[in-house]
Amino acid sequence: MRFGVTVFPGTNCEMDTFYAIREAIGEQADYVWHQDRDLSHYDAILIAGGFSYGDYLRTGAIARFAPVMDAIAEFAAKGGLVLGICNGFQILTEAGLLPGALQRNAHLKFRCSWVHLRVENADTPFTGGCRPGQVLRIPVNHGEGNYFADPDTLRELNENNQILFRYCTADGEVTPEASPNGSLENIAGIINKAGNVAGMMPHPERACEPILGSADGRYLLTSMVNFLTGRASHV
Amino acid sequence: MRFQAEVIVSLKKGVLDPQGSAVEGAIKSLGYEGVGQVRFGKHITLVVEAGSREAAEALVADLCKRILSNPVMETFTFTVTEVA
Amino acid sequence: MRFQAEVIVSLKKGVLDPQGSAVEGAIKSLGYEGVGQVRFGKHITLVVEAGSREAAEALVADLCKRILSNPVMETFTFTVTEVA
Amino acid sequence: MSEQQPWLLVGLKEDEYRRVVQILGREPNHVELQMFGVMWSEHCSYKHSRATLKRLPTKGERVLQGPGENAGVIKVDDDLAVAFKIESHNHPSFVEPFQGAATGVGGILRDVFTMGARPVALLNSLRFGPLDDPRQRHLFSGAVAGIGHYGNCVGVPTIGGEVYFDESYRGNCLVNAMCIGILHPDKIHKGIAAGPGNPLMVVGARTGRDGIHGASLLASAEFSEGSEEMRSTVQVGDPFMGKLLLEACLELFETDAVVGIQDMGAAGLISSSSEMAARGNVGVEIDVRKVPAREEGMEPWEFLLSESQERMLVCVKKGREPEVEAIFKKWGLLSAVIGQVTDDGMVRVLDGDRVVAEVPAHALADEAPVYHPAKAEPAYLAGLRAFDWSALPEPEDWNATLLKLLNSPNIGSKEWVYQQYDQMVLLGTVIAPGGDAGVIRIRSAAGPGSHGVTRQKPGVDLPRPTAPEGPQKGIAAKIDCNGRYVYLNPRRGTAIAVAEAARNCVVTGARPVAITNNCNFGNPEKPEIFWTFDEAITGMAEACEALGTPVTGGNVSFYNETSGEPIHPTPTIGMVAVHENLDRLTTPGFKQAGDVIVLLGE
Ligand SMILES: Nc1ncnc2c1ncn2[C@@H]1O[C@H](COP(=O)(O)OP(=O)(O)O)[C@@H](O)[C@H]1O
Repeated sequence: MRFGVTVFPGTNCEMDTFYAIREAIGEQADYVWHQDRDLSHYDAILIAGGFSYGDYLRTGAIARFAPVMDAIAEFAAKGGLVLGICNGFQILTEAGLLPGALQRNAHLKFRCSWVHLRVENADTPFTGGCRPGQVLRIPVNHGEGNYFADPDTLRELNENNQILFRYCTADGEVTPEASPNGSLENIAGIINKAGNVAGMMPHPERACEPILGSADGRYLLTSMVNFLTGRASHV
Repeated sequence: MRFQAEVIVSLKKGVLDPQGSAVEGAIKSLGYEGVGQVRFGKHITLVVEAGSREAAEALVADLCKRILSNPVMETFTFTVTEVA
Repeated sequence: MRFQAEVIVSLKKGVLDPQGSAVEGAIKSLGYEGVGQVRFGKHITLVVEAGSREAAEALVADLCKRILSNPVMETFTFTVTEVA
Repeated sequence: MSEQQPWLLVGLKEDEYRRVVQILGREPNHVELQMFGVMWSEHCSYKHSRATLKRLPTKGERVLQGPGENAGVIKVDDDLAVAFKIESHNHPSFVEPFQGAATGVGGILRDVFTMGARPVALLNSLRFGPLDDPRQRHLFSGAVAGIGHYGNCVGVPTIGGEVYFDESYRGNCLVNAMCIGILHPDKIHKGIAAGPGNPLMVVGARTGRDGIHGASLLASAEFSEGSEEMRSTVQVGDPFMGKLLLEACLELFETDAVVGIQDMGAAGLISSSSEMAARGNVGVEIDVRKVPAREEGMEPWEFLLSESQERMLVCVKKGREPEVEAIFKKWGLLSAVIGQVTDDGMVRVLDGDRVVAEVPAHALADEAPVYHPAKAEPAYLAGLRAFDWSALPEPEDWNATLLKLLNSPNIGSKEWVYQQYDQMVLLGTVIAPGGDAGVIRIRSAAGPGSHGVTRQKPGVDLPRPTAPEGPQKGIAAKIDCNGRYVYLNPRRGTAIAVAEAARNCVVTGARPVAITNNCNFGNPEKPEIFWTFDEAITGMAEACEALGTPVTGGNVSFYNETSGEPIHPTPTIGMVAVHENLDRLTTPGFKQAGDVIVLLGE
């Protein structure tokens, strides 16, 4: 299995994401430069976190014009798995590959801390290894993670089961206090209608080893691997 | 011809403005009365070269749509003025 | 009386605007030609209650100085319009 | 500028000016005078502190680079070294806390990565007046946001720090930032120019008029009044460009094209070029017209003194310029050849064809006067010693007193601060802020979360990762100083700061190996202030000798006073410790009911 990890100017979690794939789940990975257009080597693309283009204008607003984003749109259109983490999520919404937008945190401050996530849909390529309702402990690290969508979009997301994770308490309760950023309905991650493009604000790559505080992030990466292996074996 | 463009990008109605609310709160806590509905947007200035005013306006409109604003939550207005 | 105020806060001349430069670079790399001097400022709208236009203007000027702008790096301008 | 005495215009004293004339054998011209003004300023020349700082122990088995370079370097083992340094940005932060603190972090990051190291951790030390004052809250929240803005964007975790609030900092806050980087011990880069004919290149951001008429240069007659009004001297940090510069420089170091490199921070081009020339015992010739400018109509002296951020001066092997250009271009950055190394020991500045300045490099970099200011014990100390402790009443309600203490911002949780900092990026943080020292694990000299693989061909399988041989190593670090203790007893108070930093590191299981320090004091020309500084250095030297932690560098920030009121003397200690085996990492907090609790020490 081979993952492509994107690098835009200002990306700063690419080494971590690369490391998590290589060391924590033992799969292959490459860095994909923002000018690259060839994604033919990859089974899945991870859009790594950071501050692409310094977060200037709006988070993700400039990165979405990079050549690699055209390639990613094509890759996704063909059913390829794409996961945007943090800034990756922001880029995917700017690019229109995921609905909604990420606004500044309601408290206006950057927030780096551990949070709990409730798995809302365990029937996706990204969460197949989780139990529905399972609570994961994974850190967030962002200034603009406050998910926004208009009421119609929000309804659709709910109806189609497109909400992957909500911020919750350690017991799995979705309360306003459990949200680190004021996100609508505590949304922490979503998936597109087709079920192959996902975005999330928390950083699973930071939670792949007990020494770093949690290994729950592995659920996501191994779910992706299992899904891809399953699919490969069907071909 | 050179034009000075002034773009204003505002949050759509109905989109919460945390910064606006925070500043409104700060204003009130300083004892100012009768101040409300504080909302923050962006003010962007740029210089464009174009063959005519129409061309300049078309260019700026295009920039606003494609780059300077996000249609999910923002709207924009702009003016274009010729400069020497 | 109620007034709608529109405030524009801009960076002083000579203050580096990294955001402006980065956006200008992005615009250029998208193939737009003849676009330059991109600079970012804030556009703030608010509603104030005051006994007269003069009082409203004085209030807004005060808010601009004390809260809405950072005098070390920024300047401001504003307009005030009566609303029904 | 004719009315005033020339030296006053650039903040020199009359006899300093005479000395310049003596060195040159003539009167300096306007540009040369400006150059001496900044290079002989306290900030660049350490003229009041140099002699005293000599007392600090700077040698040790592990010291690969002591004071005098952009950062100190300590050896961990044959494959791993640690570069680290602390730097103050007190005055800029008092004027504009967000940008002041942000550019402080940017500067210390550059100091560390110019050494060839990848920055892997940041710490900071902050001091403000009491928080019931809105201005102090503005400074405090602005500085914290600014530190986060820069460090978070560049992607270096903040693993610790300290915050104190005290009356003495009301008119003069302190913002000190420390950075730790890792590198291979054989691949240290220095700020040196060598090899006549080798080109000098400016890389990174364009040069503007930022920060030029700060400090000693306010009195320049070059600006009309109107332009002064509208112009701000605040330096704005661009962490995005800082990140690109970092990656581009590290990529450049992977080639062997670099002879020497230095950050262009304070006093920009003039300090970097003259210091590089002086260290290499060579001369340099630079043409200011070749420096990429951000504004039109800049004067030669403005190019030389500009403090525009995110720039580096690099001395490159002749013929390798295209390689350097290609790397910076890839990262979207400018690079320009602005001159070359010469063999005559002079710093020669050209404006096109015209020579506008020509002075010996050593005169600028090394020959500033060294002062031995008068010392006198401050009168307040006698009063303090006479204080009768037994006259203090015992609290009536110990519980209430405890709650009151816990409620004090100096003792309460600092979570509000460090939640605004990325504490985890690079996947190294094994003890984050909230404990004692911060601890990061180190896997290789290329970064905690890396295998040394930066970029490889797409589609090529790598061997399965193998666990590194031997126990997993780590670096612990902490910043400490209790200014009140130093105020009460400068010598012991400073020794206590060293000991506290050491204890904080030791409790994680790490062995302290070296310190960097940031001496924040008032005006050294006052005998009382200089006495406290002198005593503090003695205390620091004693403690460092006792603990075997040499001083590999630091920073002196004098003149921290407002209207004659100095801050508490605050010699901040930044300590680095080596953890030999993270299987034995000890973390704070009680673990299990029934565990035995032991109190160690007196
Ligand atoms: N400015 C800061 N930046 C990052 N971490 C900080 C800062 N101030 C305090 N901390 C962290 O908060 C924790 C508690 O700090 P402090 O109360 O000063 O503890 P101590 O008294 O043990 O030094 C430490 O882990 C420290 O590193």
